[in-house]
Amino acid sequence: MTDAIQPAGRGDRAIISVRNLVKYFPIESGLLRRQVGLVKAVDDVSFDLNDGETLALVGESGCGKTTTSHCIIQAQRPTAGEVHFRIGDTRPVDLTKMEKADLKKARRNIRMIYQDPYSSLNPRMTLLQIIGEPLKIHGQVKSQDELRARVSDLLRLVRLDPSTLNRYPHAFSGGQRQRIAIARALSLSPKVVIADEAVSALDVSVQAQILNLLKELQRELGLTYLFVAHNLAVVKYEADRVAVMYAGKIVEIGETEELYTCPKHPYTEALISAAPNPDPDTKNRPRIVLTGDVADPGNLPGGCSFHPRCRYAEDLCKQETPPLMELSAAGEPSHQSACHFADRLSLAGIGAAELTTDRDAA
Amino acid sequence: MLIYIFRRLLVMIPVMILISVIGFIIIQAPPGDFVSSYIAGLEAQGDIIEPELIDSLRARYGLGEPVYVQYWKWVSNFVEGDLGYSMVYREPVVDIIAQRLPSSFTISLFSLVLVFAIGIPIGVFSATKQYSLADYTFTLVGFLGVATPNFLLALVGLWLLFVWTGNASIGLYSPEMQNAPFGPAKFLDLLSHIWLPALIVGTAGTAELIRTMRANLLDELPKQYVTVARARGVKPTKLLYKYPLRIAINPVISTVGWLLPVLVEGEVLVSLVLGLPTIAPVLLRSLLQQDMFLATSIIMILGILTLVGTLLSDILLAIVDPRIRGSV
Amino acid sequence: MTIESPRETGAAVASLPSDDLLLSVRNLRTHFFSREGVVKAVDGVTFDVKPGEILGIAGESGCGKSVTSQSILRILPKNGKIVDGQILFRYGDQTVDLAAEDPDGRVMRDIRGQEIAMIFQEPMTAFSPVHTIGNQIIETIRIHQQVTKEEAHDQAVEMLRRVGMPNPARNIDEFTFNLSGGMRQRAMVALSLACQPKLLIADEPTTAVDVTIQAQMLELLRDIQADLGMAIIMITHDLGVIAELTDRVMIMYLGKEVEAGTVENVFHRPQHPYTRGLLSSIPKMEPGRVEIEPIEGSVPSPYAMPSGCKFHTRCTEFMAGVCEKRDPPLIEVAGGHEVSCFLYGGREDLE
Amino acid sequence: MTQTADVRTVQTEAVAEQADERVLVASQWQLVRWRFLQHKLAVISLIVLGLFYSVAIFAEFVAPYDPTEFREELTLAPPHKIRFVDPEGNFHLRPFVHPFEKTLDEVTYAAIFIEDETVMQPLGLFVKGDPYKLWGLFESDIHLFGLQDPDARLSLLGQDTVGRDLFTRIVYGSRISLTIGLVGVAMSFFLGILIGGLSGYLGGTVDMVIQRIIESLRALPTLPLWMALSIALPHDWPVVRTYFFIVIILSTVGWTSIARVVRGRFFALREEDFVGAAELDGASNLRVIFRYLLPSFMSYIIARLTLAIPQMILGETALSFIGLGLQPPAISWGVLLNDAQAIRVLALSPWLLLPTAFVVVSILAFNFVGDGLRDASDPYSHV
Repeated sequence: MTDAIQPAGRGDRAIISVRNLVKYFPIESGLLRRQVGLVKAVDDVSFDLNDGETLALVGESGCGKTTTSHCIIQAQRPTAGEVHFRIGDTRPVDLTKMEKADLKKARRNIRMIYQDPYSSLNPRMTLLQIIGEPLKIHGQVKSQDELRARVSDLLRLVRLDPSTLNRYPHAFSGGQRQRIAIARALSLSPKVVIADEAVSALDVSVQAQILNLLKELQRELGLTYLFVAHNLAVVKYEADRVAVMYAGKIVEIGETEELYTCPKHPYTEALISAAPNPDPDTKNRPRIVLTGDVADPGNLPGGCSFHPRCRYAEDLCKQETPPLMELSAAGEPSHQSACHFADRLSLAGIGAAELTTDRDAA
Repeated sequence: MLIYIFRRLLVMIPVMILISVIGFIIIQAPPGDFVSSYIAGLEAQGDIIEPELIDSLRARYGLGEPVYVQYWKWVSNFVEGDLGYSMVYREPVVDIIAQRLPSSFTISLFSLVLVFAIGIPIGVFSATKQYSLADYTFTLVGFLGVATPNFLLALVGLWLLFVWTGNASIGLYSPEMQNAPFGPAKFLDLLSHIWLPALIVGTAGTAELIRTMRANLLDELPKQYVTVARARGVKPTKLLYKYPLRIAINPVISTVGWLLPVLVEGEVLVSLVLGLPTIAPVLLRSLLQQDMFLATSIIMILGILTLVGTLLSDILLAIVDPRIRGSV
Repeated sequence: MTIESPRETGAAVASLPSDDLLLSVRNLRTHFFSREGVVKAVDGVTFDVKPGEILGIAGESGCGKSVTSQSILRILPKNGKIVDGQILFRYGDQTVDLAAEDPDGRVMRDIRGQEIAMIFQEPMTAFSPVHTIGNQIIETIRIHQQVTKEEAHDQAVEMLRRVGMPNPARNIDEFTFNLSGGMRQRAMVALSLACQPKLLIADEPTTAVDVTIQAQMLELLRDIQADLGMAIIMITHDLGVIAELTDRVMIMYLGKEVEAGTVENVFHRPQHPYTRGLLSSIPKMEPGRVEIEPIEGSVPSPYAMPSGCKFHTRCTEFMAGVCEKRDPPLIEVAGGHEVSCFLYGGREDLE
Repeated sequence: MTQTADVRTVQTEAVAEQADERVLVASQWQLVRWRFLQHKLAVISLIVLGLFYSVAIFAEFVAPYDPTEFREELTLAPPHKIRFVDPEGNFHLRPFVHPFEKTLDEVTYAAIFIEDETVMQPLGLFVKGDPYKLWGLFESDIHLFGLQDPDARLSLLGQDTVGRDLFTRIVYGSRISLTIGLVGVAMSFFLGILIGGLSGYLGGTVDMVIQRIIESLRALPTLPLWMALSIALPHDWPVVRTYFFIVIILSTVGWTSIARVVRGRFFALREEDFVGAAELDGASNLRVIFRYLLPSFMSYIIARLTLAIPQMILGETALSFIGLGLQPPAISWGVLLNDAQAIRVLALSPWLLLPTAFVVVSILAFNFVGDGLRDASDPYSHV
């Protein structure tokens, strides 16, 4: 089915093209480690990451957004699928087929920032060592002096005082540590940065600092971000395009403003409705409260994985898995949804005054 | 649960095999084959050996055949209950072990009871009164207990006993009770004798238990479910024993199994020093005099005990802890 | 809120400043004593809760919001002490000063669970892992009510049904590790509501959960509150949750109240530079581009608290010679809307 | 996924703001040292151990006599009373002893040692005595202390059953007793890191096989195993060779627990983001192991090792005590205690139990140091 969307991201601008990405984890049990099931963490995911944009992967825990990002950078090897990476006009290369040495080179251009700034920095190394490590490994510096100069520049880039480069991470607060992690990610002048819940662990005031820093760096350095997050408001602020994931699949992908104001998948609608808004005026707005828990990727319901919680579900949803379909006309920015009734439902996004409460609206 | 026990039993098989291999290596370790040394031993004592006996021995243990055949023959015999013949005691090994093992067990069991009776309350007390004078005292005593080897404690104990009473024989029963049928009187007599060895054997274990219990409880006490229970109005005493103690004691329960062989082991040296009629002196003598069947059998039995103990403790743990019960 | 009740008045003669209050916390100071020094986690906090109202206490990590709730229930960690202040609570037809009670004494134990109950952040660890959830709910009921085991059991099942457990009769005999995240949350609410308390303290109950579960939780709290009519103190760092649920809000920073008032006042007309900074730090779920503006710097160390106004090190309105000199007083800027900032007065006697 | 806006932020910032530059640029080992120094008992124990090991190293110099030289007439002589006041009541700045006069009990024929108060034998530092070769290299006859009269015998801790100086023998015995633990642990350490590291790094089937083997080894009763293995050592082997085989025997059990710890830490650390980040940085396997993994658990491993040493010391003492370990003429604390088994001798000469005190003190000291190290080993645990 995904063939239909092949040119979806208006391909020519794509720096990373993910095609039919699959990552299954076996569930083993018993003494003989028989495989008794599969956790379908990522199940046939395709999308393009365009040069210079911020694409957000958003969803609840266990939806596969982090695994997807790990499979792109090959921190985990995907079970199937392709991840094409291309710089400028060069020929795209498939990261999933790469040997270790080539991957090492490719990873200079795709770097990662982690969620927990406490776990992601080696407490036993100074800033100089932490940030300088990639430079040394890739042979980018010739002398210790050059290293110091480069690290100082990087610290300045993330608005930290370069005189602190002999300090250890324990000398820094959570927000400052995240800046250090960003400096490390930028040390090799990458094209793409994957930010895996990079602001989730931070306090609100510090989170805002990091969000703005990431934006400034993107402008200054022309970076492309894959922004993995669960906070819809943060994503709304940071991303150009958003891909919503549920149970290992992308259920909706489109331009941020469009997706938030005119969602085309009931799950997106529910997420938007559930996100708490710091405005007491919206206190009494009608909300969609999903029943039950997020689908268990080790034991998915048949058909559309979302159907048990979906208020629009019909018999068809229990039987057939809906493909991701293009909804916008040619020439308009792409907006895709994986819902059988995407074009029929009128769903409420942000700013919607009324919420359809009638179950049979479809 | 049954499946769990079955699975655990299955896992024990390779371990058993390893133990038997080590046992066999021990038999093979001394120079020459054991029948020769056996014969040499008998001849030294002036016995005349019939060639038929030699041949039957050689055939029975497959001497001259490849090592794995010898091993197989020995293991088959062992499994069938034929533990061999003791040269030193001139008795079947089974009989010697049957005589001695019960007293070893008695001492170990008493130690076990003492270890728990002393260790758990003190550990709990220490944890609830953390950083108090009593806590420091018990911690220090605990350290001392762990640092002092049992046999040295036994030696010092024996010396003190001798200095105070002029008597250095301990035994498990008074001479007049030695052959009396077992009854309440004999049991009381046993109690009056066994406390010293049991205490000495249990010292290190008790000290260790105090430390574990204290640490476990200190780990549990700040956990949220305790705070929640407190926030529900649960009484302080119940707050201690219903929740954290119950959980802190789980790992301790699981140690019951392996504590037993450890105590048997500790009992070996203590019995040697105190001259108790347990399996220990037999083991030492058999080792020193290279009475290999006897020595190997004792080691094998201790090894199997350890395994059974571990199994028991795992089953116990699964019974007391629903989290483990759920996952097995 | 100008009533100053000195500590020595004690429990017996304490009385609530107003008849229509359920709880009145006056000038509460809770400090933590450790080898590294004293942490003034709560340093002079005053607020009231009326029966049936929902009060929000909000702030970033280290602001003392959780310590405030632990102080009310007297379940502070060992090294935490209430060094000053009163916690006046309407208990039957009398008023008790919870701050003066023995934390493990009869009165405190009777109040916990029965009068004031608490919901915690982590439902997984709120239940003992080796007891069924029913065991703990029934225990709570039987501590506070003279009922048989069977009656308590029926009450527990009823409460589980009320919080929306799918199969209460069976769920009651389950362990937490067998329940899904959403069900654990509900079980925990059932546990805290077992005795239908007059005051429910919810300490970050929605922090560790997914957004759809969070929505379920908020809806449950709203329903239960409408149903049982208890007062709720909602403690959270998420201003969105505050806006969705509460009537009034108190914003805290480094152990102090910086601003308090109705949610509408505080969110629409924030007065304190910290409140303003906080609100402008949050990305909004509104159509169109809405810029955010972070607060500069980071929260200072609790061991090296700034002098004067605790926020002056990060404040854009910092007035040298004023803000670092003295604690700003609480000033009422509108009906029930109070701010602790020199911008609104209180510096007359400062040179 | 969860928003762990937790107390760590507060605490770290506490460290950051309160401390001066010294703390901010303090490396792991400096932090470990500072935390260790706060543990008073551990520091005292470390000093005690330092003292013990210096004595062991300079045994020839510290011990006043030759450990094998016996004086029949002094068999089982008790310890001297070191005196400062002579029978006339005069105080002497230099301590002295009265020599023993041996008589026989007329009834039991037991030897009775009476101090001859007419003779005063002063003690001295750096006195001349039995000649020795320090470490087999430097010849000398100067001893740290002793009686100034080279022919007289100072009985500091009494004499043994054949009239050898017990203190001297304890000093010499410390060489074997204290080093056997170190060598054994070094060996366990090597095996443990190697096998545990392999198990943790390779995982999968290799890991499972190694884990089963370790479980089996741990299921074996330690002491009987040691006993059994040690009788396989021929009695006529030279001391050094026996020593090394005993070490190997003691290590058979020791390495398994180290291997488990290493493996456990390995797994835990591989989950840490900074290790994953290093791999994505392009760091080679070796670089990850040596720059990230090893430094991260080294301090912890060292703490564990310190706690393992006393087990080995105890093992040697126990084996030698029952006559299965080192044999005379080798001198170790266990061998010395072997002498103390006869209760009737012991009753009259309780000083023969004194090596016990040395065993207990050194084990206690190792335990305290290990405890202190363990507490200090992860200076980042509270952040």
